[in-house]
Amino acid sequence: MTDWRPPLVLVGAWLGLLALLALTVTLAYVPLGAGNAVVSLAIGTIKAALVAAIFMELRHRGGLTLVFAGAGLFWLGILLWLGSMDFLTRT
Amino acid sequence: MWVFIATEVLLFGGLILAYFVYRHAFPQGFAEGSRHTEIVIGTANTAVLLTSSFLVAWAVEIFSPATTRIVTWLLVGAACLGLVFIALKGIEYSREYDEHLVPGIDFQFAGPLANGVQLFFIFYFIATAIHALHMLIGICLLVTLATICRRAPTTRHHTALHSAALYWHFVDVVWIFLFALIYLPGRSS
Amino acid sequence: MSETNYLTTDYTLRSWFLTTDHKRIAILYFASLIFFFFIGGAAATAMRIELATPQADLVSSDAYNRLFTMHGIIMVWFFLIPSIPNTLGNFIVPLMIGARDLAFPRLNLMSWYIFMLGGSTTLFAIFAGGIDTGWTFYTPFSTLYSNSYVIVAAAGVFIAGFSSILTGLNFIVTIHRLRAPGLTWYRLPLFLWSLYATSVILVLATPVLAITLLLMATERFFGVGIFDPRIGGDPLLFQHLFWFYSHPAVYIMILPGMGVINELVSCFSRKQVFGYKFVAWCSLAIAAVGFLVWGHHMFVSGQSLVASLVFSFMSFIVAVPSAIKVFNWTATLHKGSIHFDAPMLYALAFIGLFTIGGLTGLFLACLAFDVHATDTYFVVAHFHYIMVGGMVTAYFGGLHYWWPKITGRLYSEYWARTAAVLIFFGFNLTFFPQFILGAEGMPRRYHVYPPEFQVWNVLSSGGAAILAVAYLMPLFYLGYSAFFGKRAPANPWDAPGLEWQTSSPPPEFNFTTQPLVTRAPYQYNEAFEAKPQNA
Amino acid sequence: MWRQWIPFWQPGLSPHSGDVDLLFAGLLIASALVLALLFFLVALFCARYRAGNPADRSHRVKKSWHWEVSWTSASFVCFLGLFVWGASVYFQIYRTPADEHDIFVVAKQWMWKTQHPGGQSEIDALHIPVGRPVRLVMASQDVIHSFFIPALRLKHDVVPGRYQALEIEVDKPGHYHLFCAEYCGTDHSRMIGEIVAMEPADFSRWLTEQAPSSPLASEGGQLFRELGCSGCHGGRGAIRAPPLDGLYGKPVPLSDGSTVIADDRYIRDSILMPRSQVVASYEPLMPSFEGKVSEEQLLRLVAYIKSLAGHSS
Repeated sequence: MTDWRPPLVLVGAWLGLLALLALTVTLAYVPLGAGNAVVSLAIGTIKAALVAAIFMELRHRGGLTLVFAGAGLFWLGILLWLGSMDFLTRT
Repeated sequence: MWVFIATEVLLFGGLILAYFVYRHAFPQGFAEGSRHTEIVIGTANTAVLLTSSFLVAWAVEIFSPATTRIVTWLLVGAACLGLVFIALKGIEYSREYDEHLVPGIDFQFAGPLANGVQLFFIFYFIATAIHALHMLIGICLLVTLATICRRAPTTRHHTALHSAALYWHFVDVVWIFLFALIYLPGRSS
Repeated sequence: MSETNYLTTDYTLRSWFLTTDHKRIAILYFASLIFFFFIGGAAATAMRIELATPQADLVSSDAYNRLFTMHGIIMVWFFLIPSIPNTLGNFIVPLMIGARDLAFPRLNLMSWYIFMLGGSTTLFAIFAGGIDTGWTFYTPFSTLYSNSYVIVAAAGVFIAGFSSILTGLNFIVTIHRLRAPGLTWYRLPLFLWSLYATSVILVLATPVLAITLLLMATERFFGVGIFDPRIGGDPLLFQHLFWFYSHPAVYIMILPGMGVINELVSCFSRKQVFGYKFVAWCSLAIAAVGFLVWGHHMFVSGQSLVASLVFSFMSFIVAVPSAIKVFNWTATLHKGSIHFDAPMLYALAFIGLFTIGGLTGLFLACLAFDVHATDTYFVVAHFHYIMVGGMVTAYFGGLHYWWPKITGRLYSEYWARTAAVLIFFGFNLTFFPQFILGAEGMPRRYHVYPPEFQVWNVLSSGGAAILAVAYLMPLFYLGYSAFFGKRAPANPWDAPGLEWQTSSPPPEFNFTTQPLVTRAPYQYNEAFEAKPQNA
Repeated sequence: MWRQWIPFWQPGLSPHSGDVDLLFAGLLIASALVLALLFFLVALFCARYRAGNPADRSHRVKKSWHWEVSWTSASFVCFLGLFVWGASVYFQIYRTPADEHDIFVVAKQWMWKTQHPGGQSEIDALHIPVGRPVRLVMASQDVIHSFFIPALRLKHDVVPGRYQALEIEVDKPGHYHLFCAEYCGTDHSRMIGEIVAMEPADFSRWLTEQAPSSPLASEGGQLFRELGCSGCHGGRGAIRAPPLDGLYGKPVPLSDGSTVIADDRYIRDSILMPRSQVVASYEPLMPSFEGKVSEEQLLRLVAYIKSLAGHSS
């Protein structure tokens, strides 16, 4: 009866996510100036990538799924980039 | 399903743009606002969601007619964790209400940073409320699937389970970012 | 005509309102859209009558503001956006790819109900007291100063947005999954490419509108200032979010129109579309680049000069694929064998009007001129040339082209041609003077105006009268033909598309045998001669 | 009579509007050429290749890519040229140098209130001298409005919550339309006014003929004392606040290490949101005056602080 046990990679991802969570909370209390925001978002991105790749099985998916997942992110990028461009370059 | 998720990404994208714009305009106000959130509950909730996601991924992985019982329990477990999340969220909201931090209903915040803090809390409430709504939908989906799986699992259900799982993970991913944006800024100063 | 088709399988009301047949759902949409079109049109008529004189004589300022808001909201969200995709697209897509139905038939029906729910909510807002914010809902006017049913109207649009998203989703999955054997991507008719591009925009842009309206309604309802300058909010952020949706929405409206024109030009020239692959990829290019240009609505709003520069540049870029399409249609005519049936007249009108609309778009993309022309009648004329001259003309063209397939009847060619010509002249008379008004500086959304603008306004109102009559004509002759017209053969235009391979009207599940595709699209037989049509 | 209906027959009346007119003419010519070519081709093809006409239809163009590439690149190059042209004029239009004759404009539903430095105020009208650039500082009290003078080909939105500077200059005396171009509610279409351009001599006469209200700056000075600003900024109180003499137009070091130029916007922001930009080596103690002063009072305060620019501290 081994077929109901979770695959190791899932357990690994789960533990990894919890570890990253602990890490990001700890780092938030370390004064890094502007670095704090960068660190917390970077860790957030890593966590999201882990969830997407392993829990959401994106790593096993074909090109088409990747294109659509990528499209969502790409357009999010456009929205954020062009949207914030105005506010960052106001005089 | 991924197309649908792309839609959802942009739904939250609009909010996140608003967040960045105002954080850029009111860096201190946002840091101050963030310091008034309940990081303990936030962190606990993140852990709860991650675990719940893990259970769902597990259920998807081992889905087969032989494992219906365990799959059902995993889904029920995940849904329960979802409820825990909502409950904790409720406690958090009520505490913020006690502290007069709910814009539009009861917001009192003295001090020079009041504007930034108010904008922060507007963002906080809208984002978390929309997220909680997604959670509720997700919980319903999981419970429905758990009931179906218990009765007669077929391959069609596997697809359905797969889609529901994707949705659940996506809600998790959104939370990961909201957590970083809401609870973490301003902790170090 | 003994075999049953989708119209004759069942006559009960229930069989219509609970149908999952894409063809019947298309008819449901069609009926609702006619309704919305004439409501929006009535508002436009009232406005044009009012504007015939510089003073306020017909309606009060408040009523006028409610009229143009109602015109905008109804026409944009409840006519233009769903027009071609949800009626012609819904009907034709499965036929064109040789499928029994869309990928999610029940979702399709649900979209219609959601759409109607959104529509009724908005209509309620309009008839309960109206909305006076303009269709753009600009803050802080909409959130803090307007005393009208803003939240209800926004809710209606919000709900209709879900319908758009679901329809887009349905089309994307259908085009990916349900193509007939042998129907590769480069064998797809160009209408499908453009609908695919449209669906991508629908899916990716609409959620941003949803969240924007939600933020706006929250601010209005709770009185919290998300965009309120008094607590440091920025009204321009609303504009950014709003136009992130609403500019791509323009391409949602025009891309399907371009798709229809490909079919028409090709069919009535008996020739392949020139540069098929270029045209196909241009649709996707427009969809993609269309997302990068929204800031050109804000050149005078006080956004940063750098942002204006980038958005202006992108706006010129997005004009390139549109220009390519126009050139390709013209080149398709070259050495064709051109038939001037009613759909072709609409297509030619489209090419002319769309080109004028597109060229004046360049005027507005040009930063320095936009400073003068934005928010004047120049803009009004420009987007009506695209939306009405382009999109509505294409819609009428497509409707005439597929009418025999949809109803199984032939319409009166004589009346159809008359209407097409009348629409063309009425349209130009209505909107061309508005370019001049705008260039002279008459601002839009003006209820009363200085007397020196009157001449052009009178011309425009006169044209609108012609246009109104011309738009009513199809209602009669098409309506007549649907019941008393001559029976249409399966393929009245002698066209090679899959939708013409089945009977007119098609049977309930479209094809009796699974079609197999072995050729590129648009392989016309040149020897086609105009069929006798004197119904 | 007929001539006045021809669009742009009367040229724009400011130095920049000439450039805009030229640009418009350029655009018109380019579009007319494209349109003529296109209509000619469509008409030609329609006539020659109409069904049944025995024209030569052999040797159809099959290979399309070099046609595609050539018209793609041709339109791209044209567009690029238009873009550069339009952008360069745009930057000139919105160039707003400081140190000019400042006039304050307050937009509200549904009127334009303008105020000259000498205190002369007008409603729905603005008198300016010809041949001299005038800098407008515009603010809105409620919703977004847009300041539009068609004769100058000039327009800018007035967004509440911030100042918008705009430079105008008229070459010829006369009366010109002023419109609100951004929809602002019920009487949007009646929010119109008149720009009266006068010879400088007439203008100074007009200024003196106006009701002798006190100059903006002195009213601002009075407000400055009434609101208690002088308590801290006057230099004599117990609380230390940055002195304002000679401040205007100078760079100010901030506590976060950056510097800003003390312009209208900075002064306004400092009154409304004092702690967002704190001057280096001062405590963030000043309370916000958000909601306590109206736009018109603010303008007076700004004018007062500007008037201190000449004093050296």
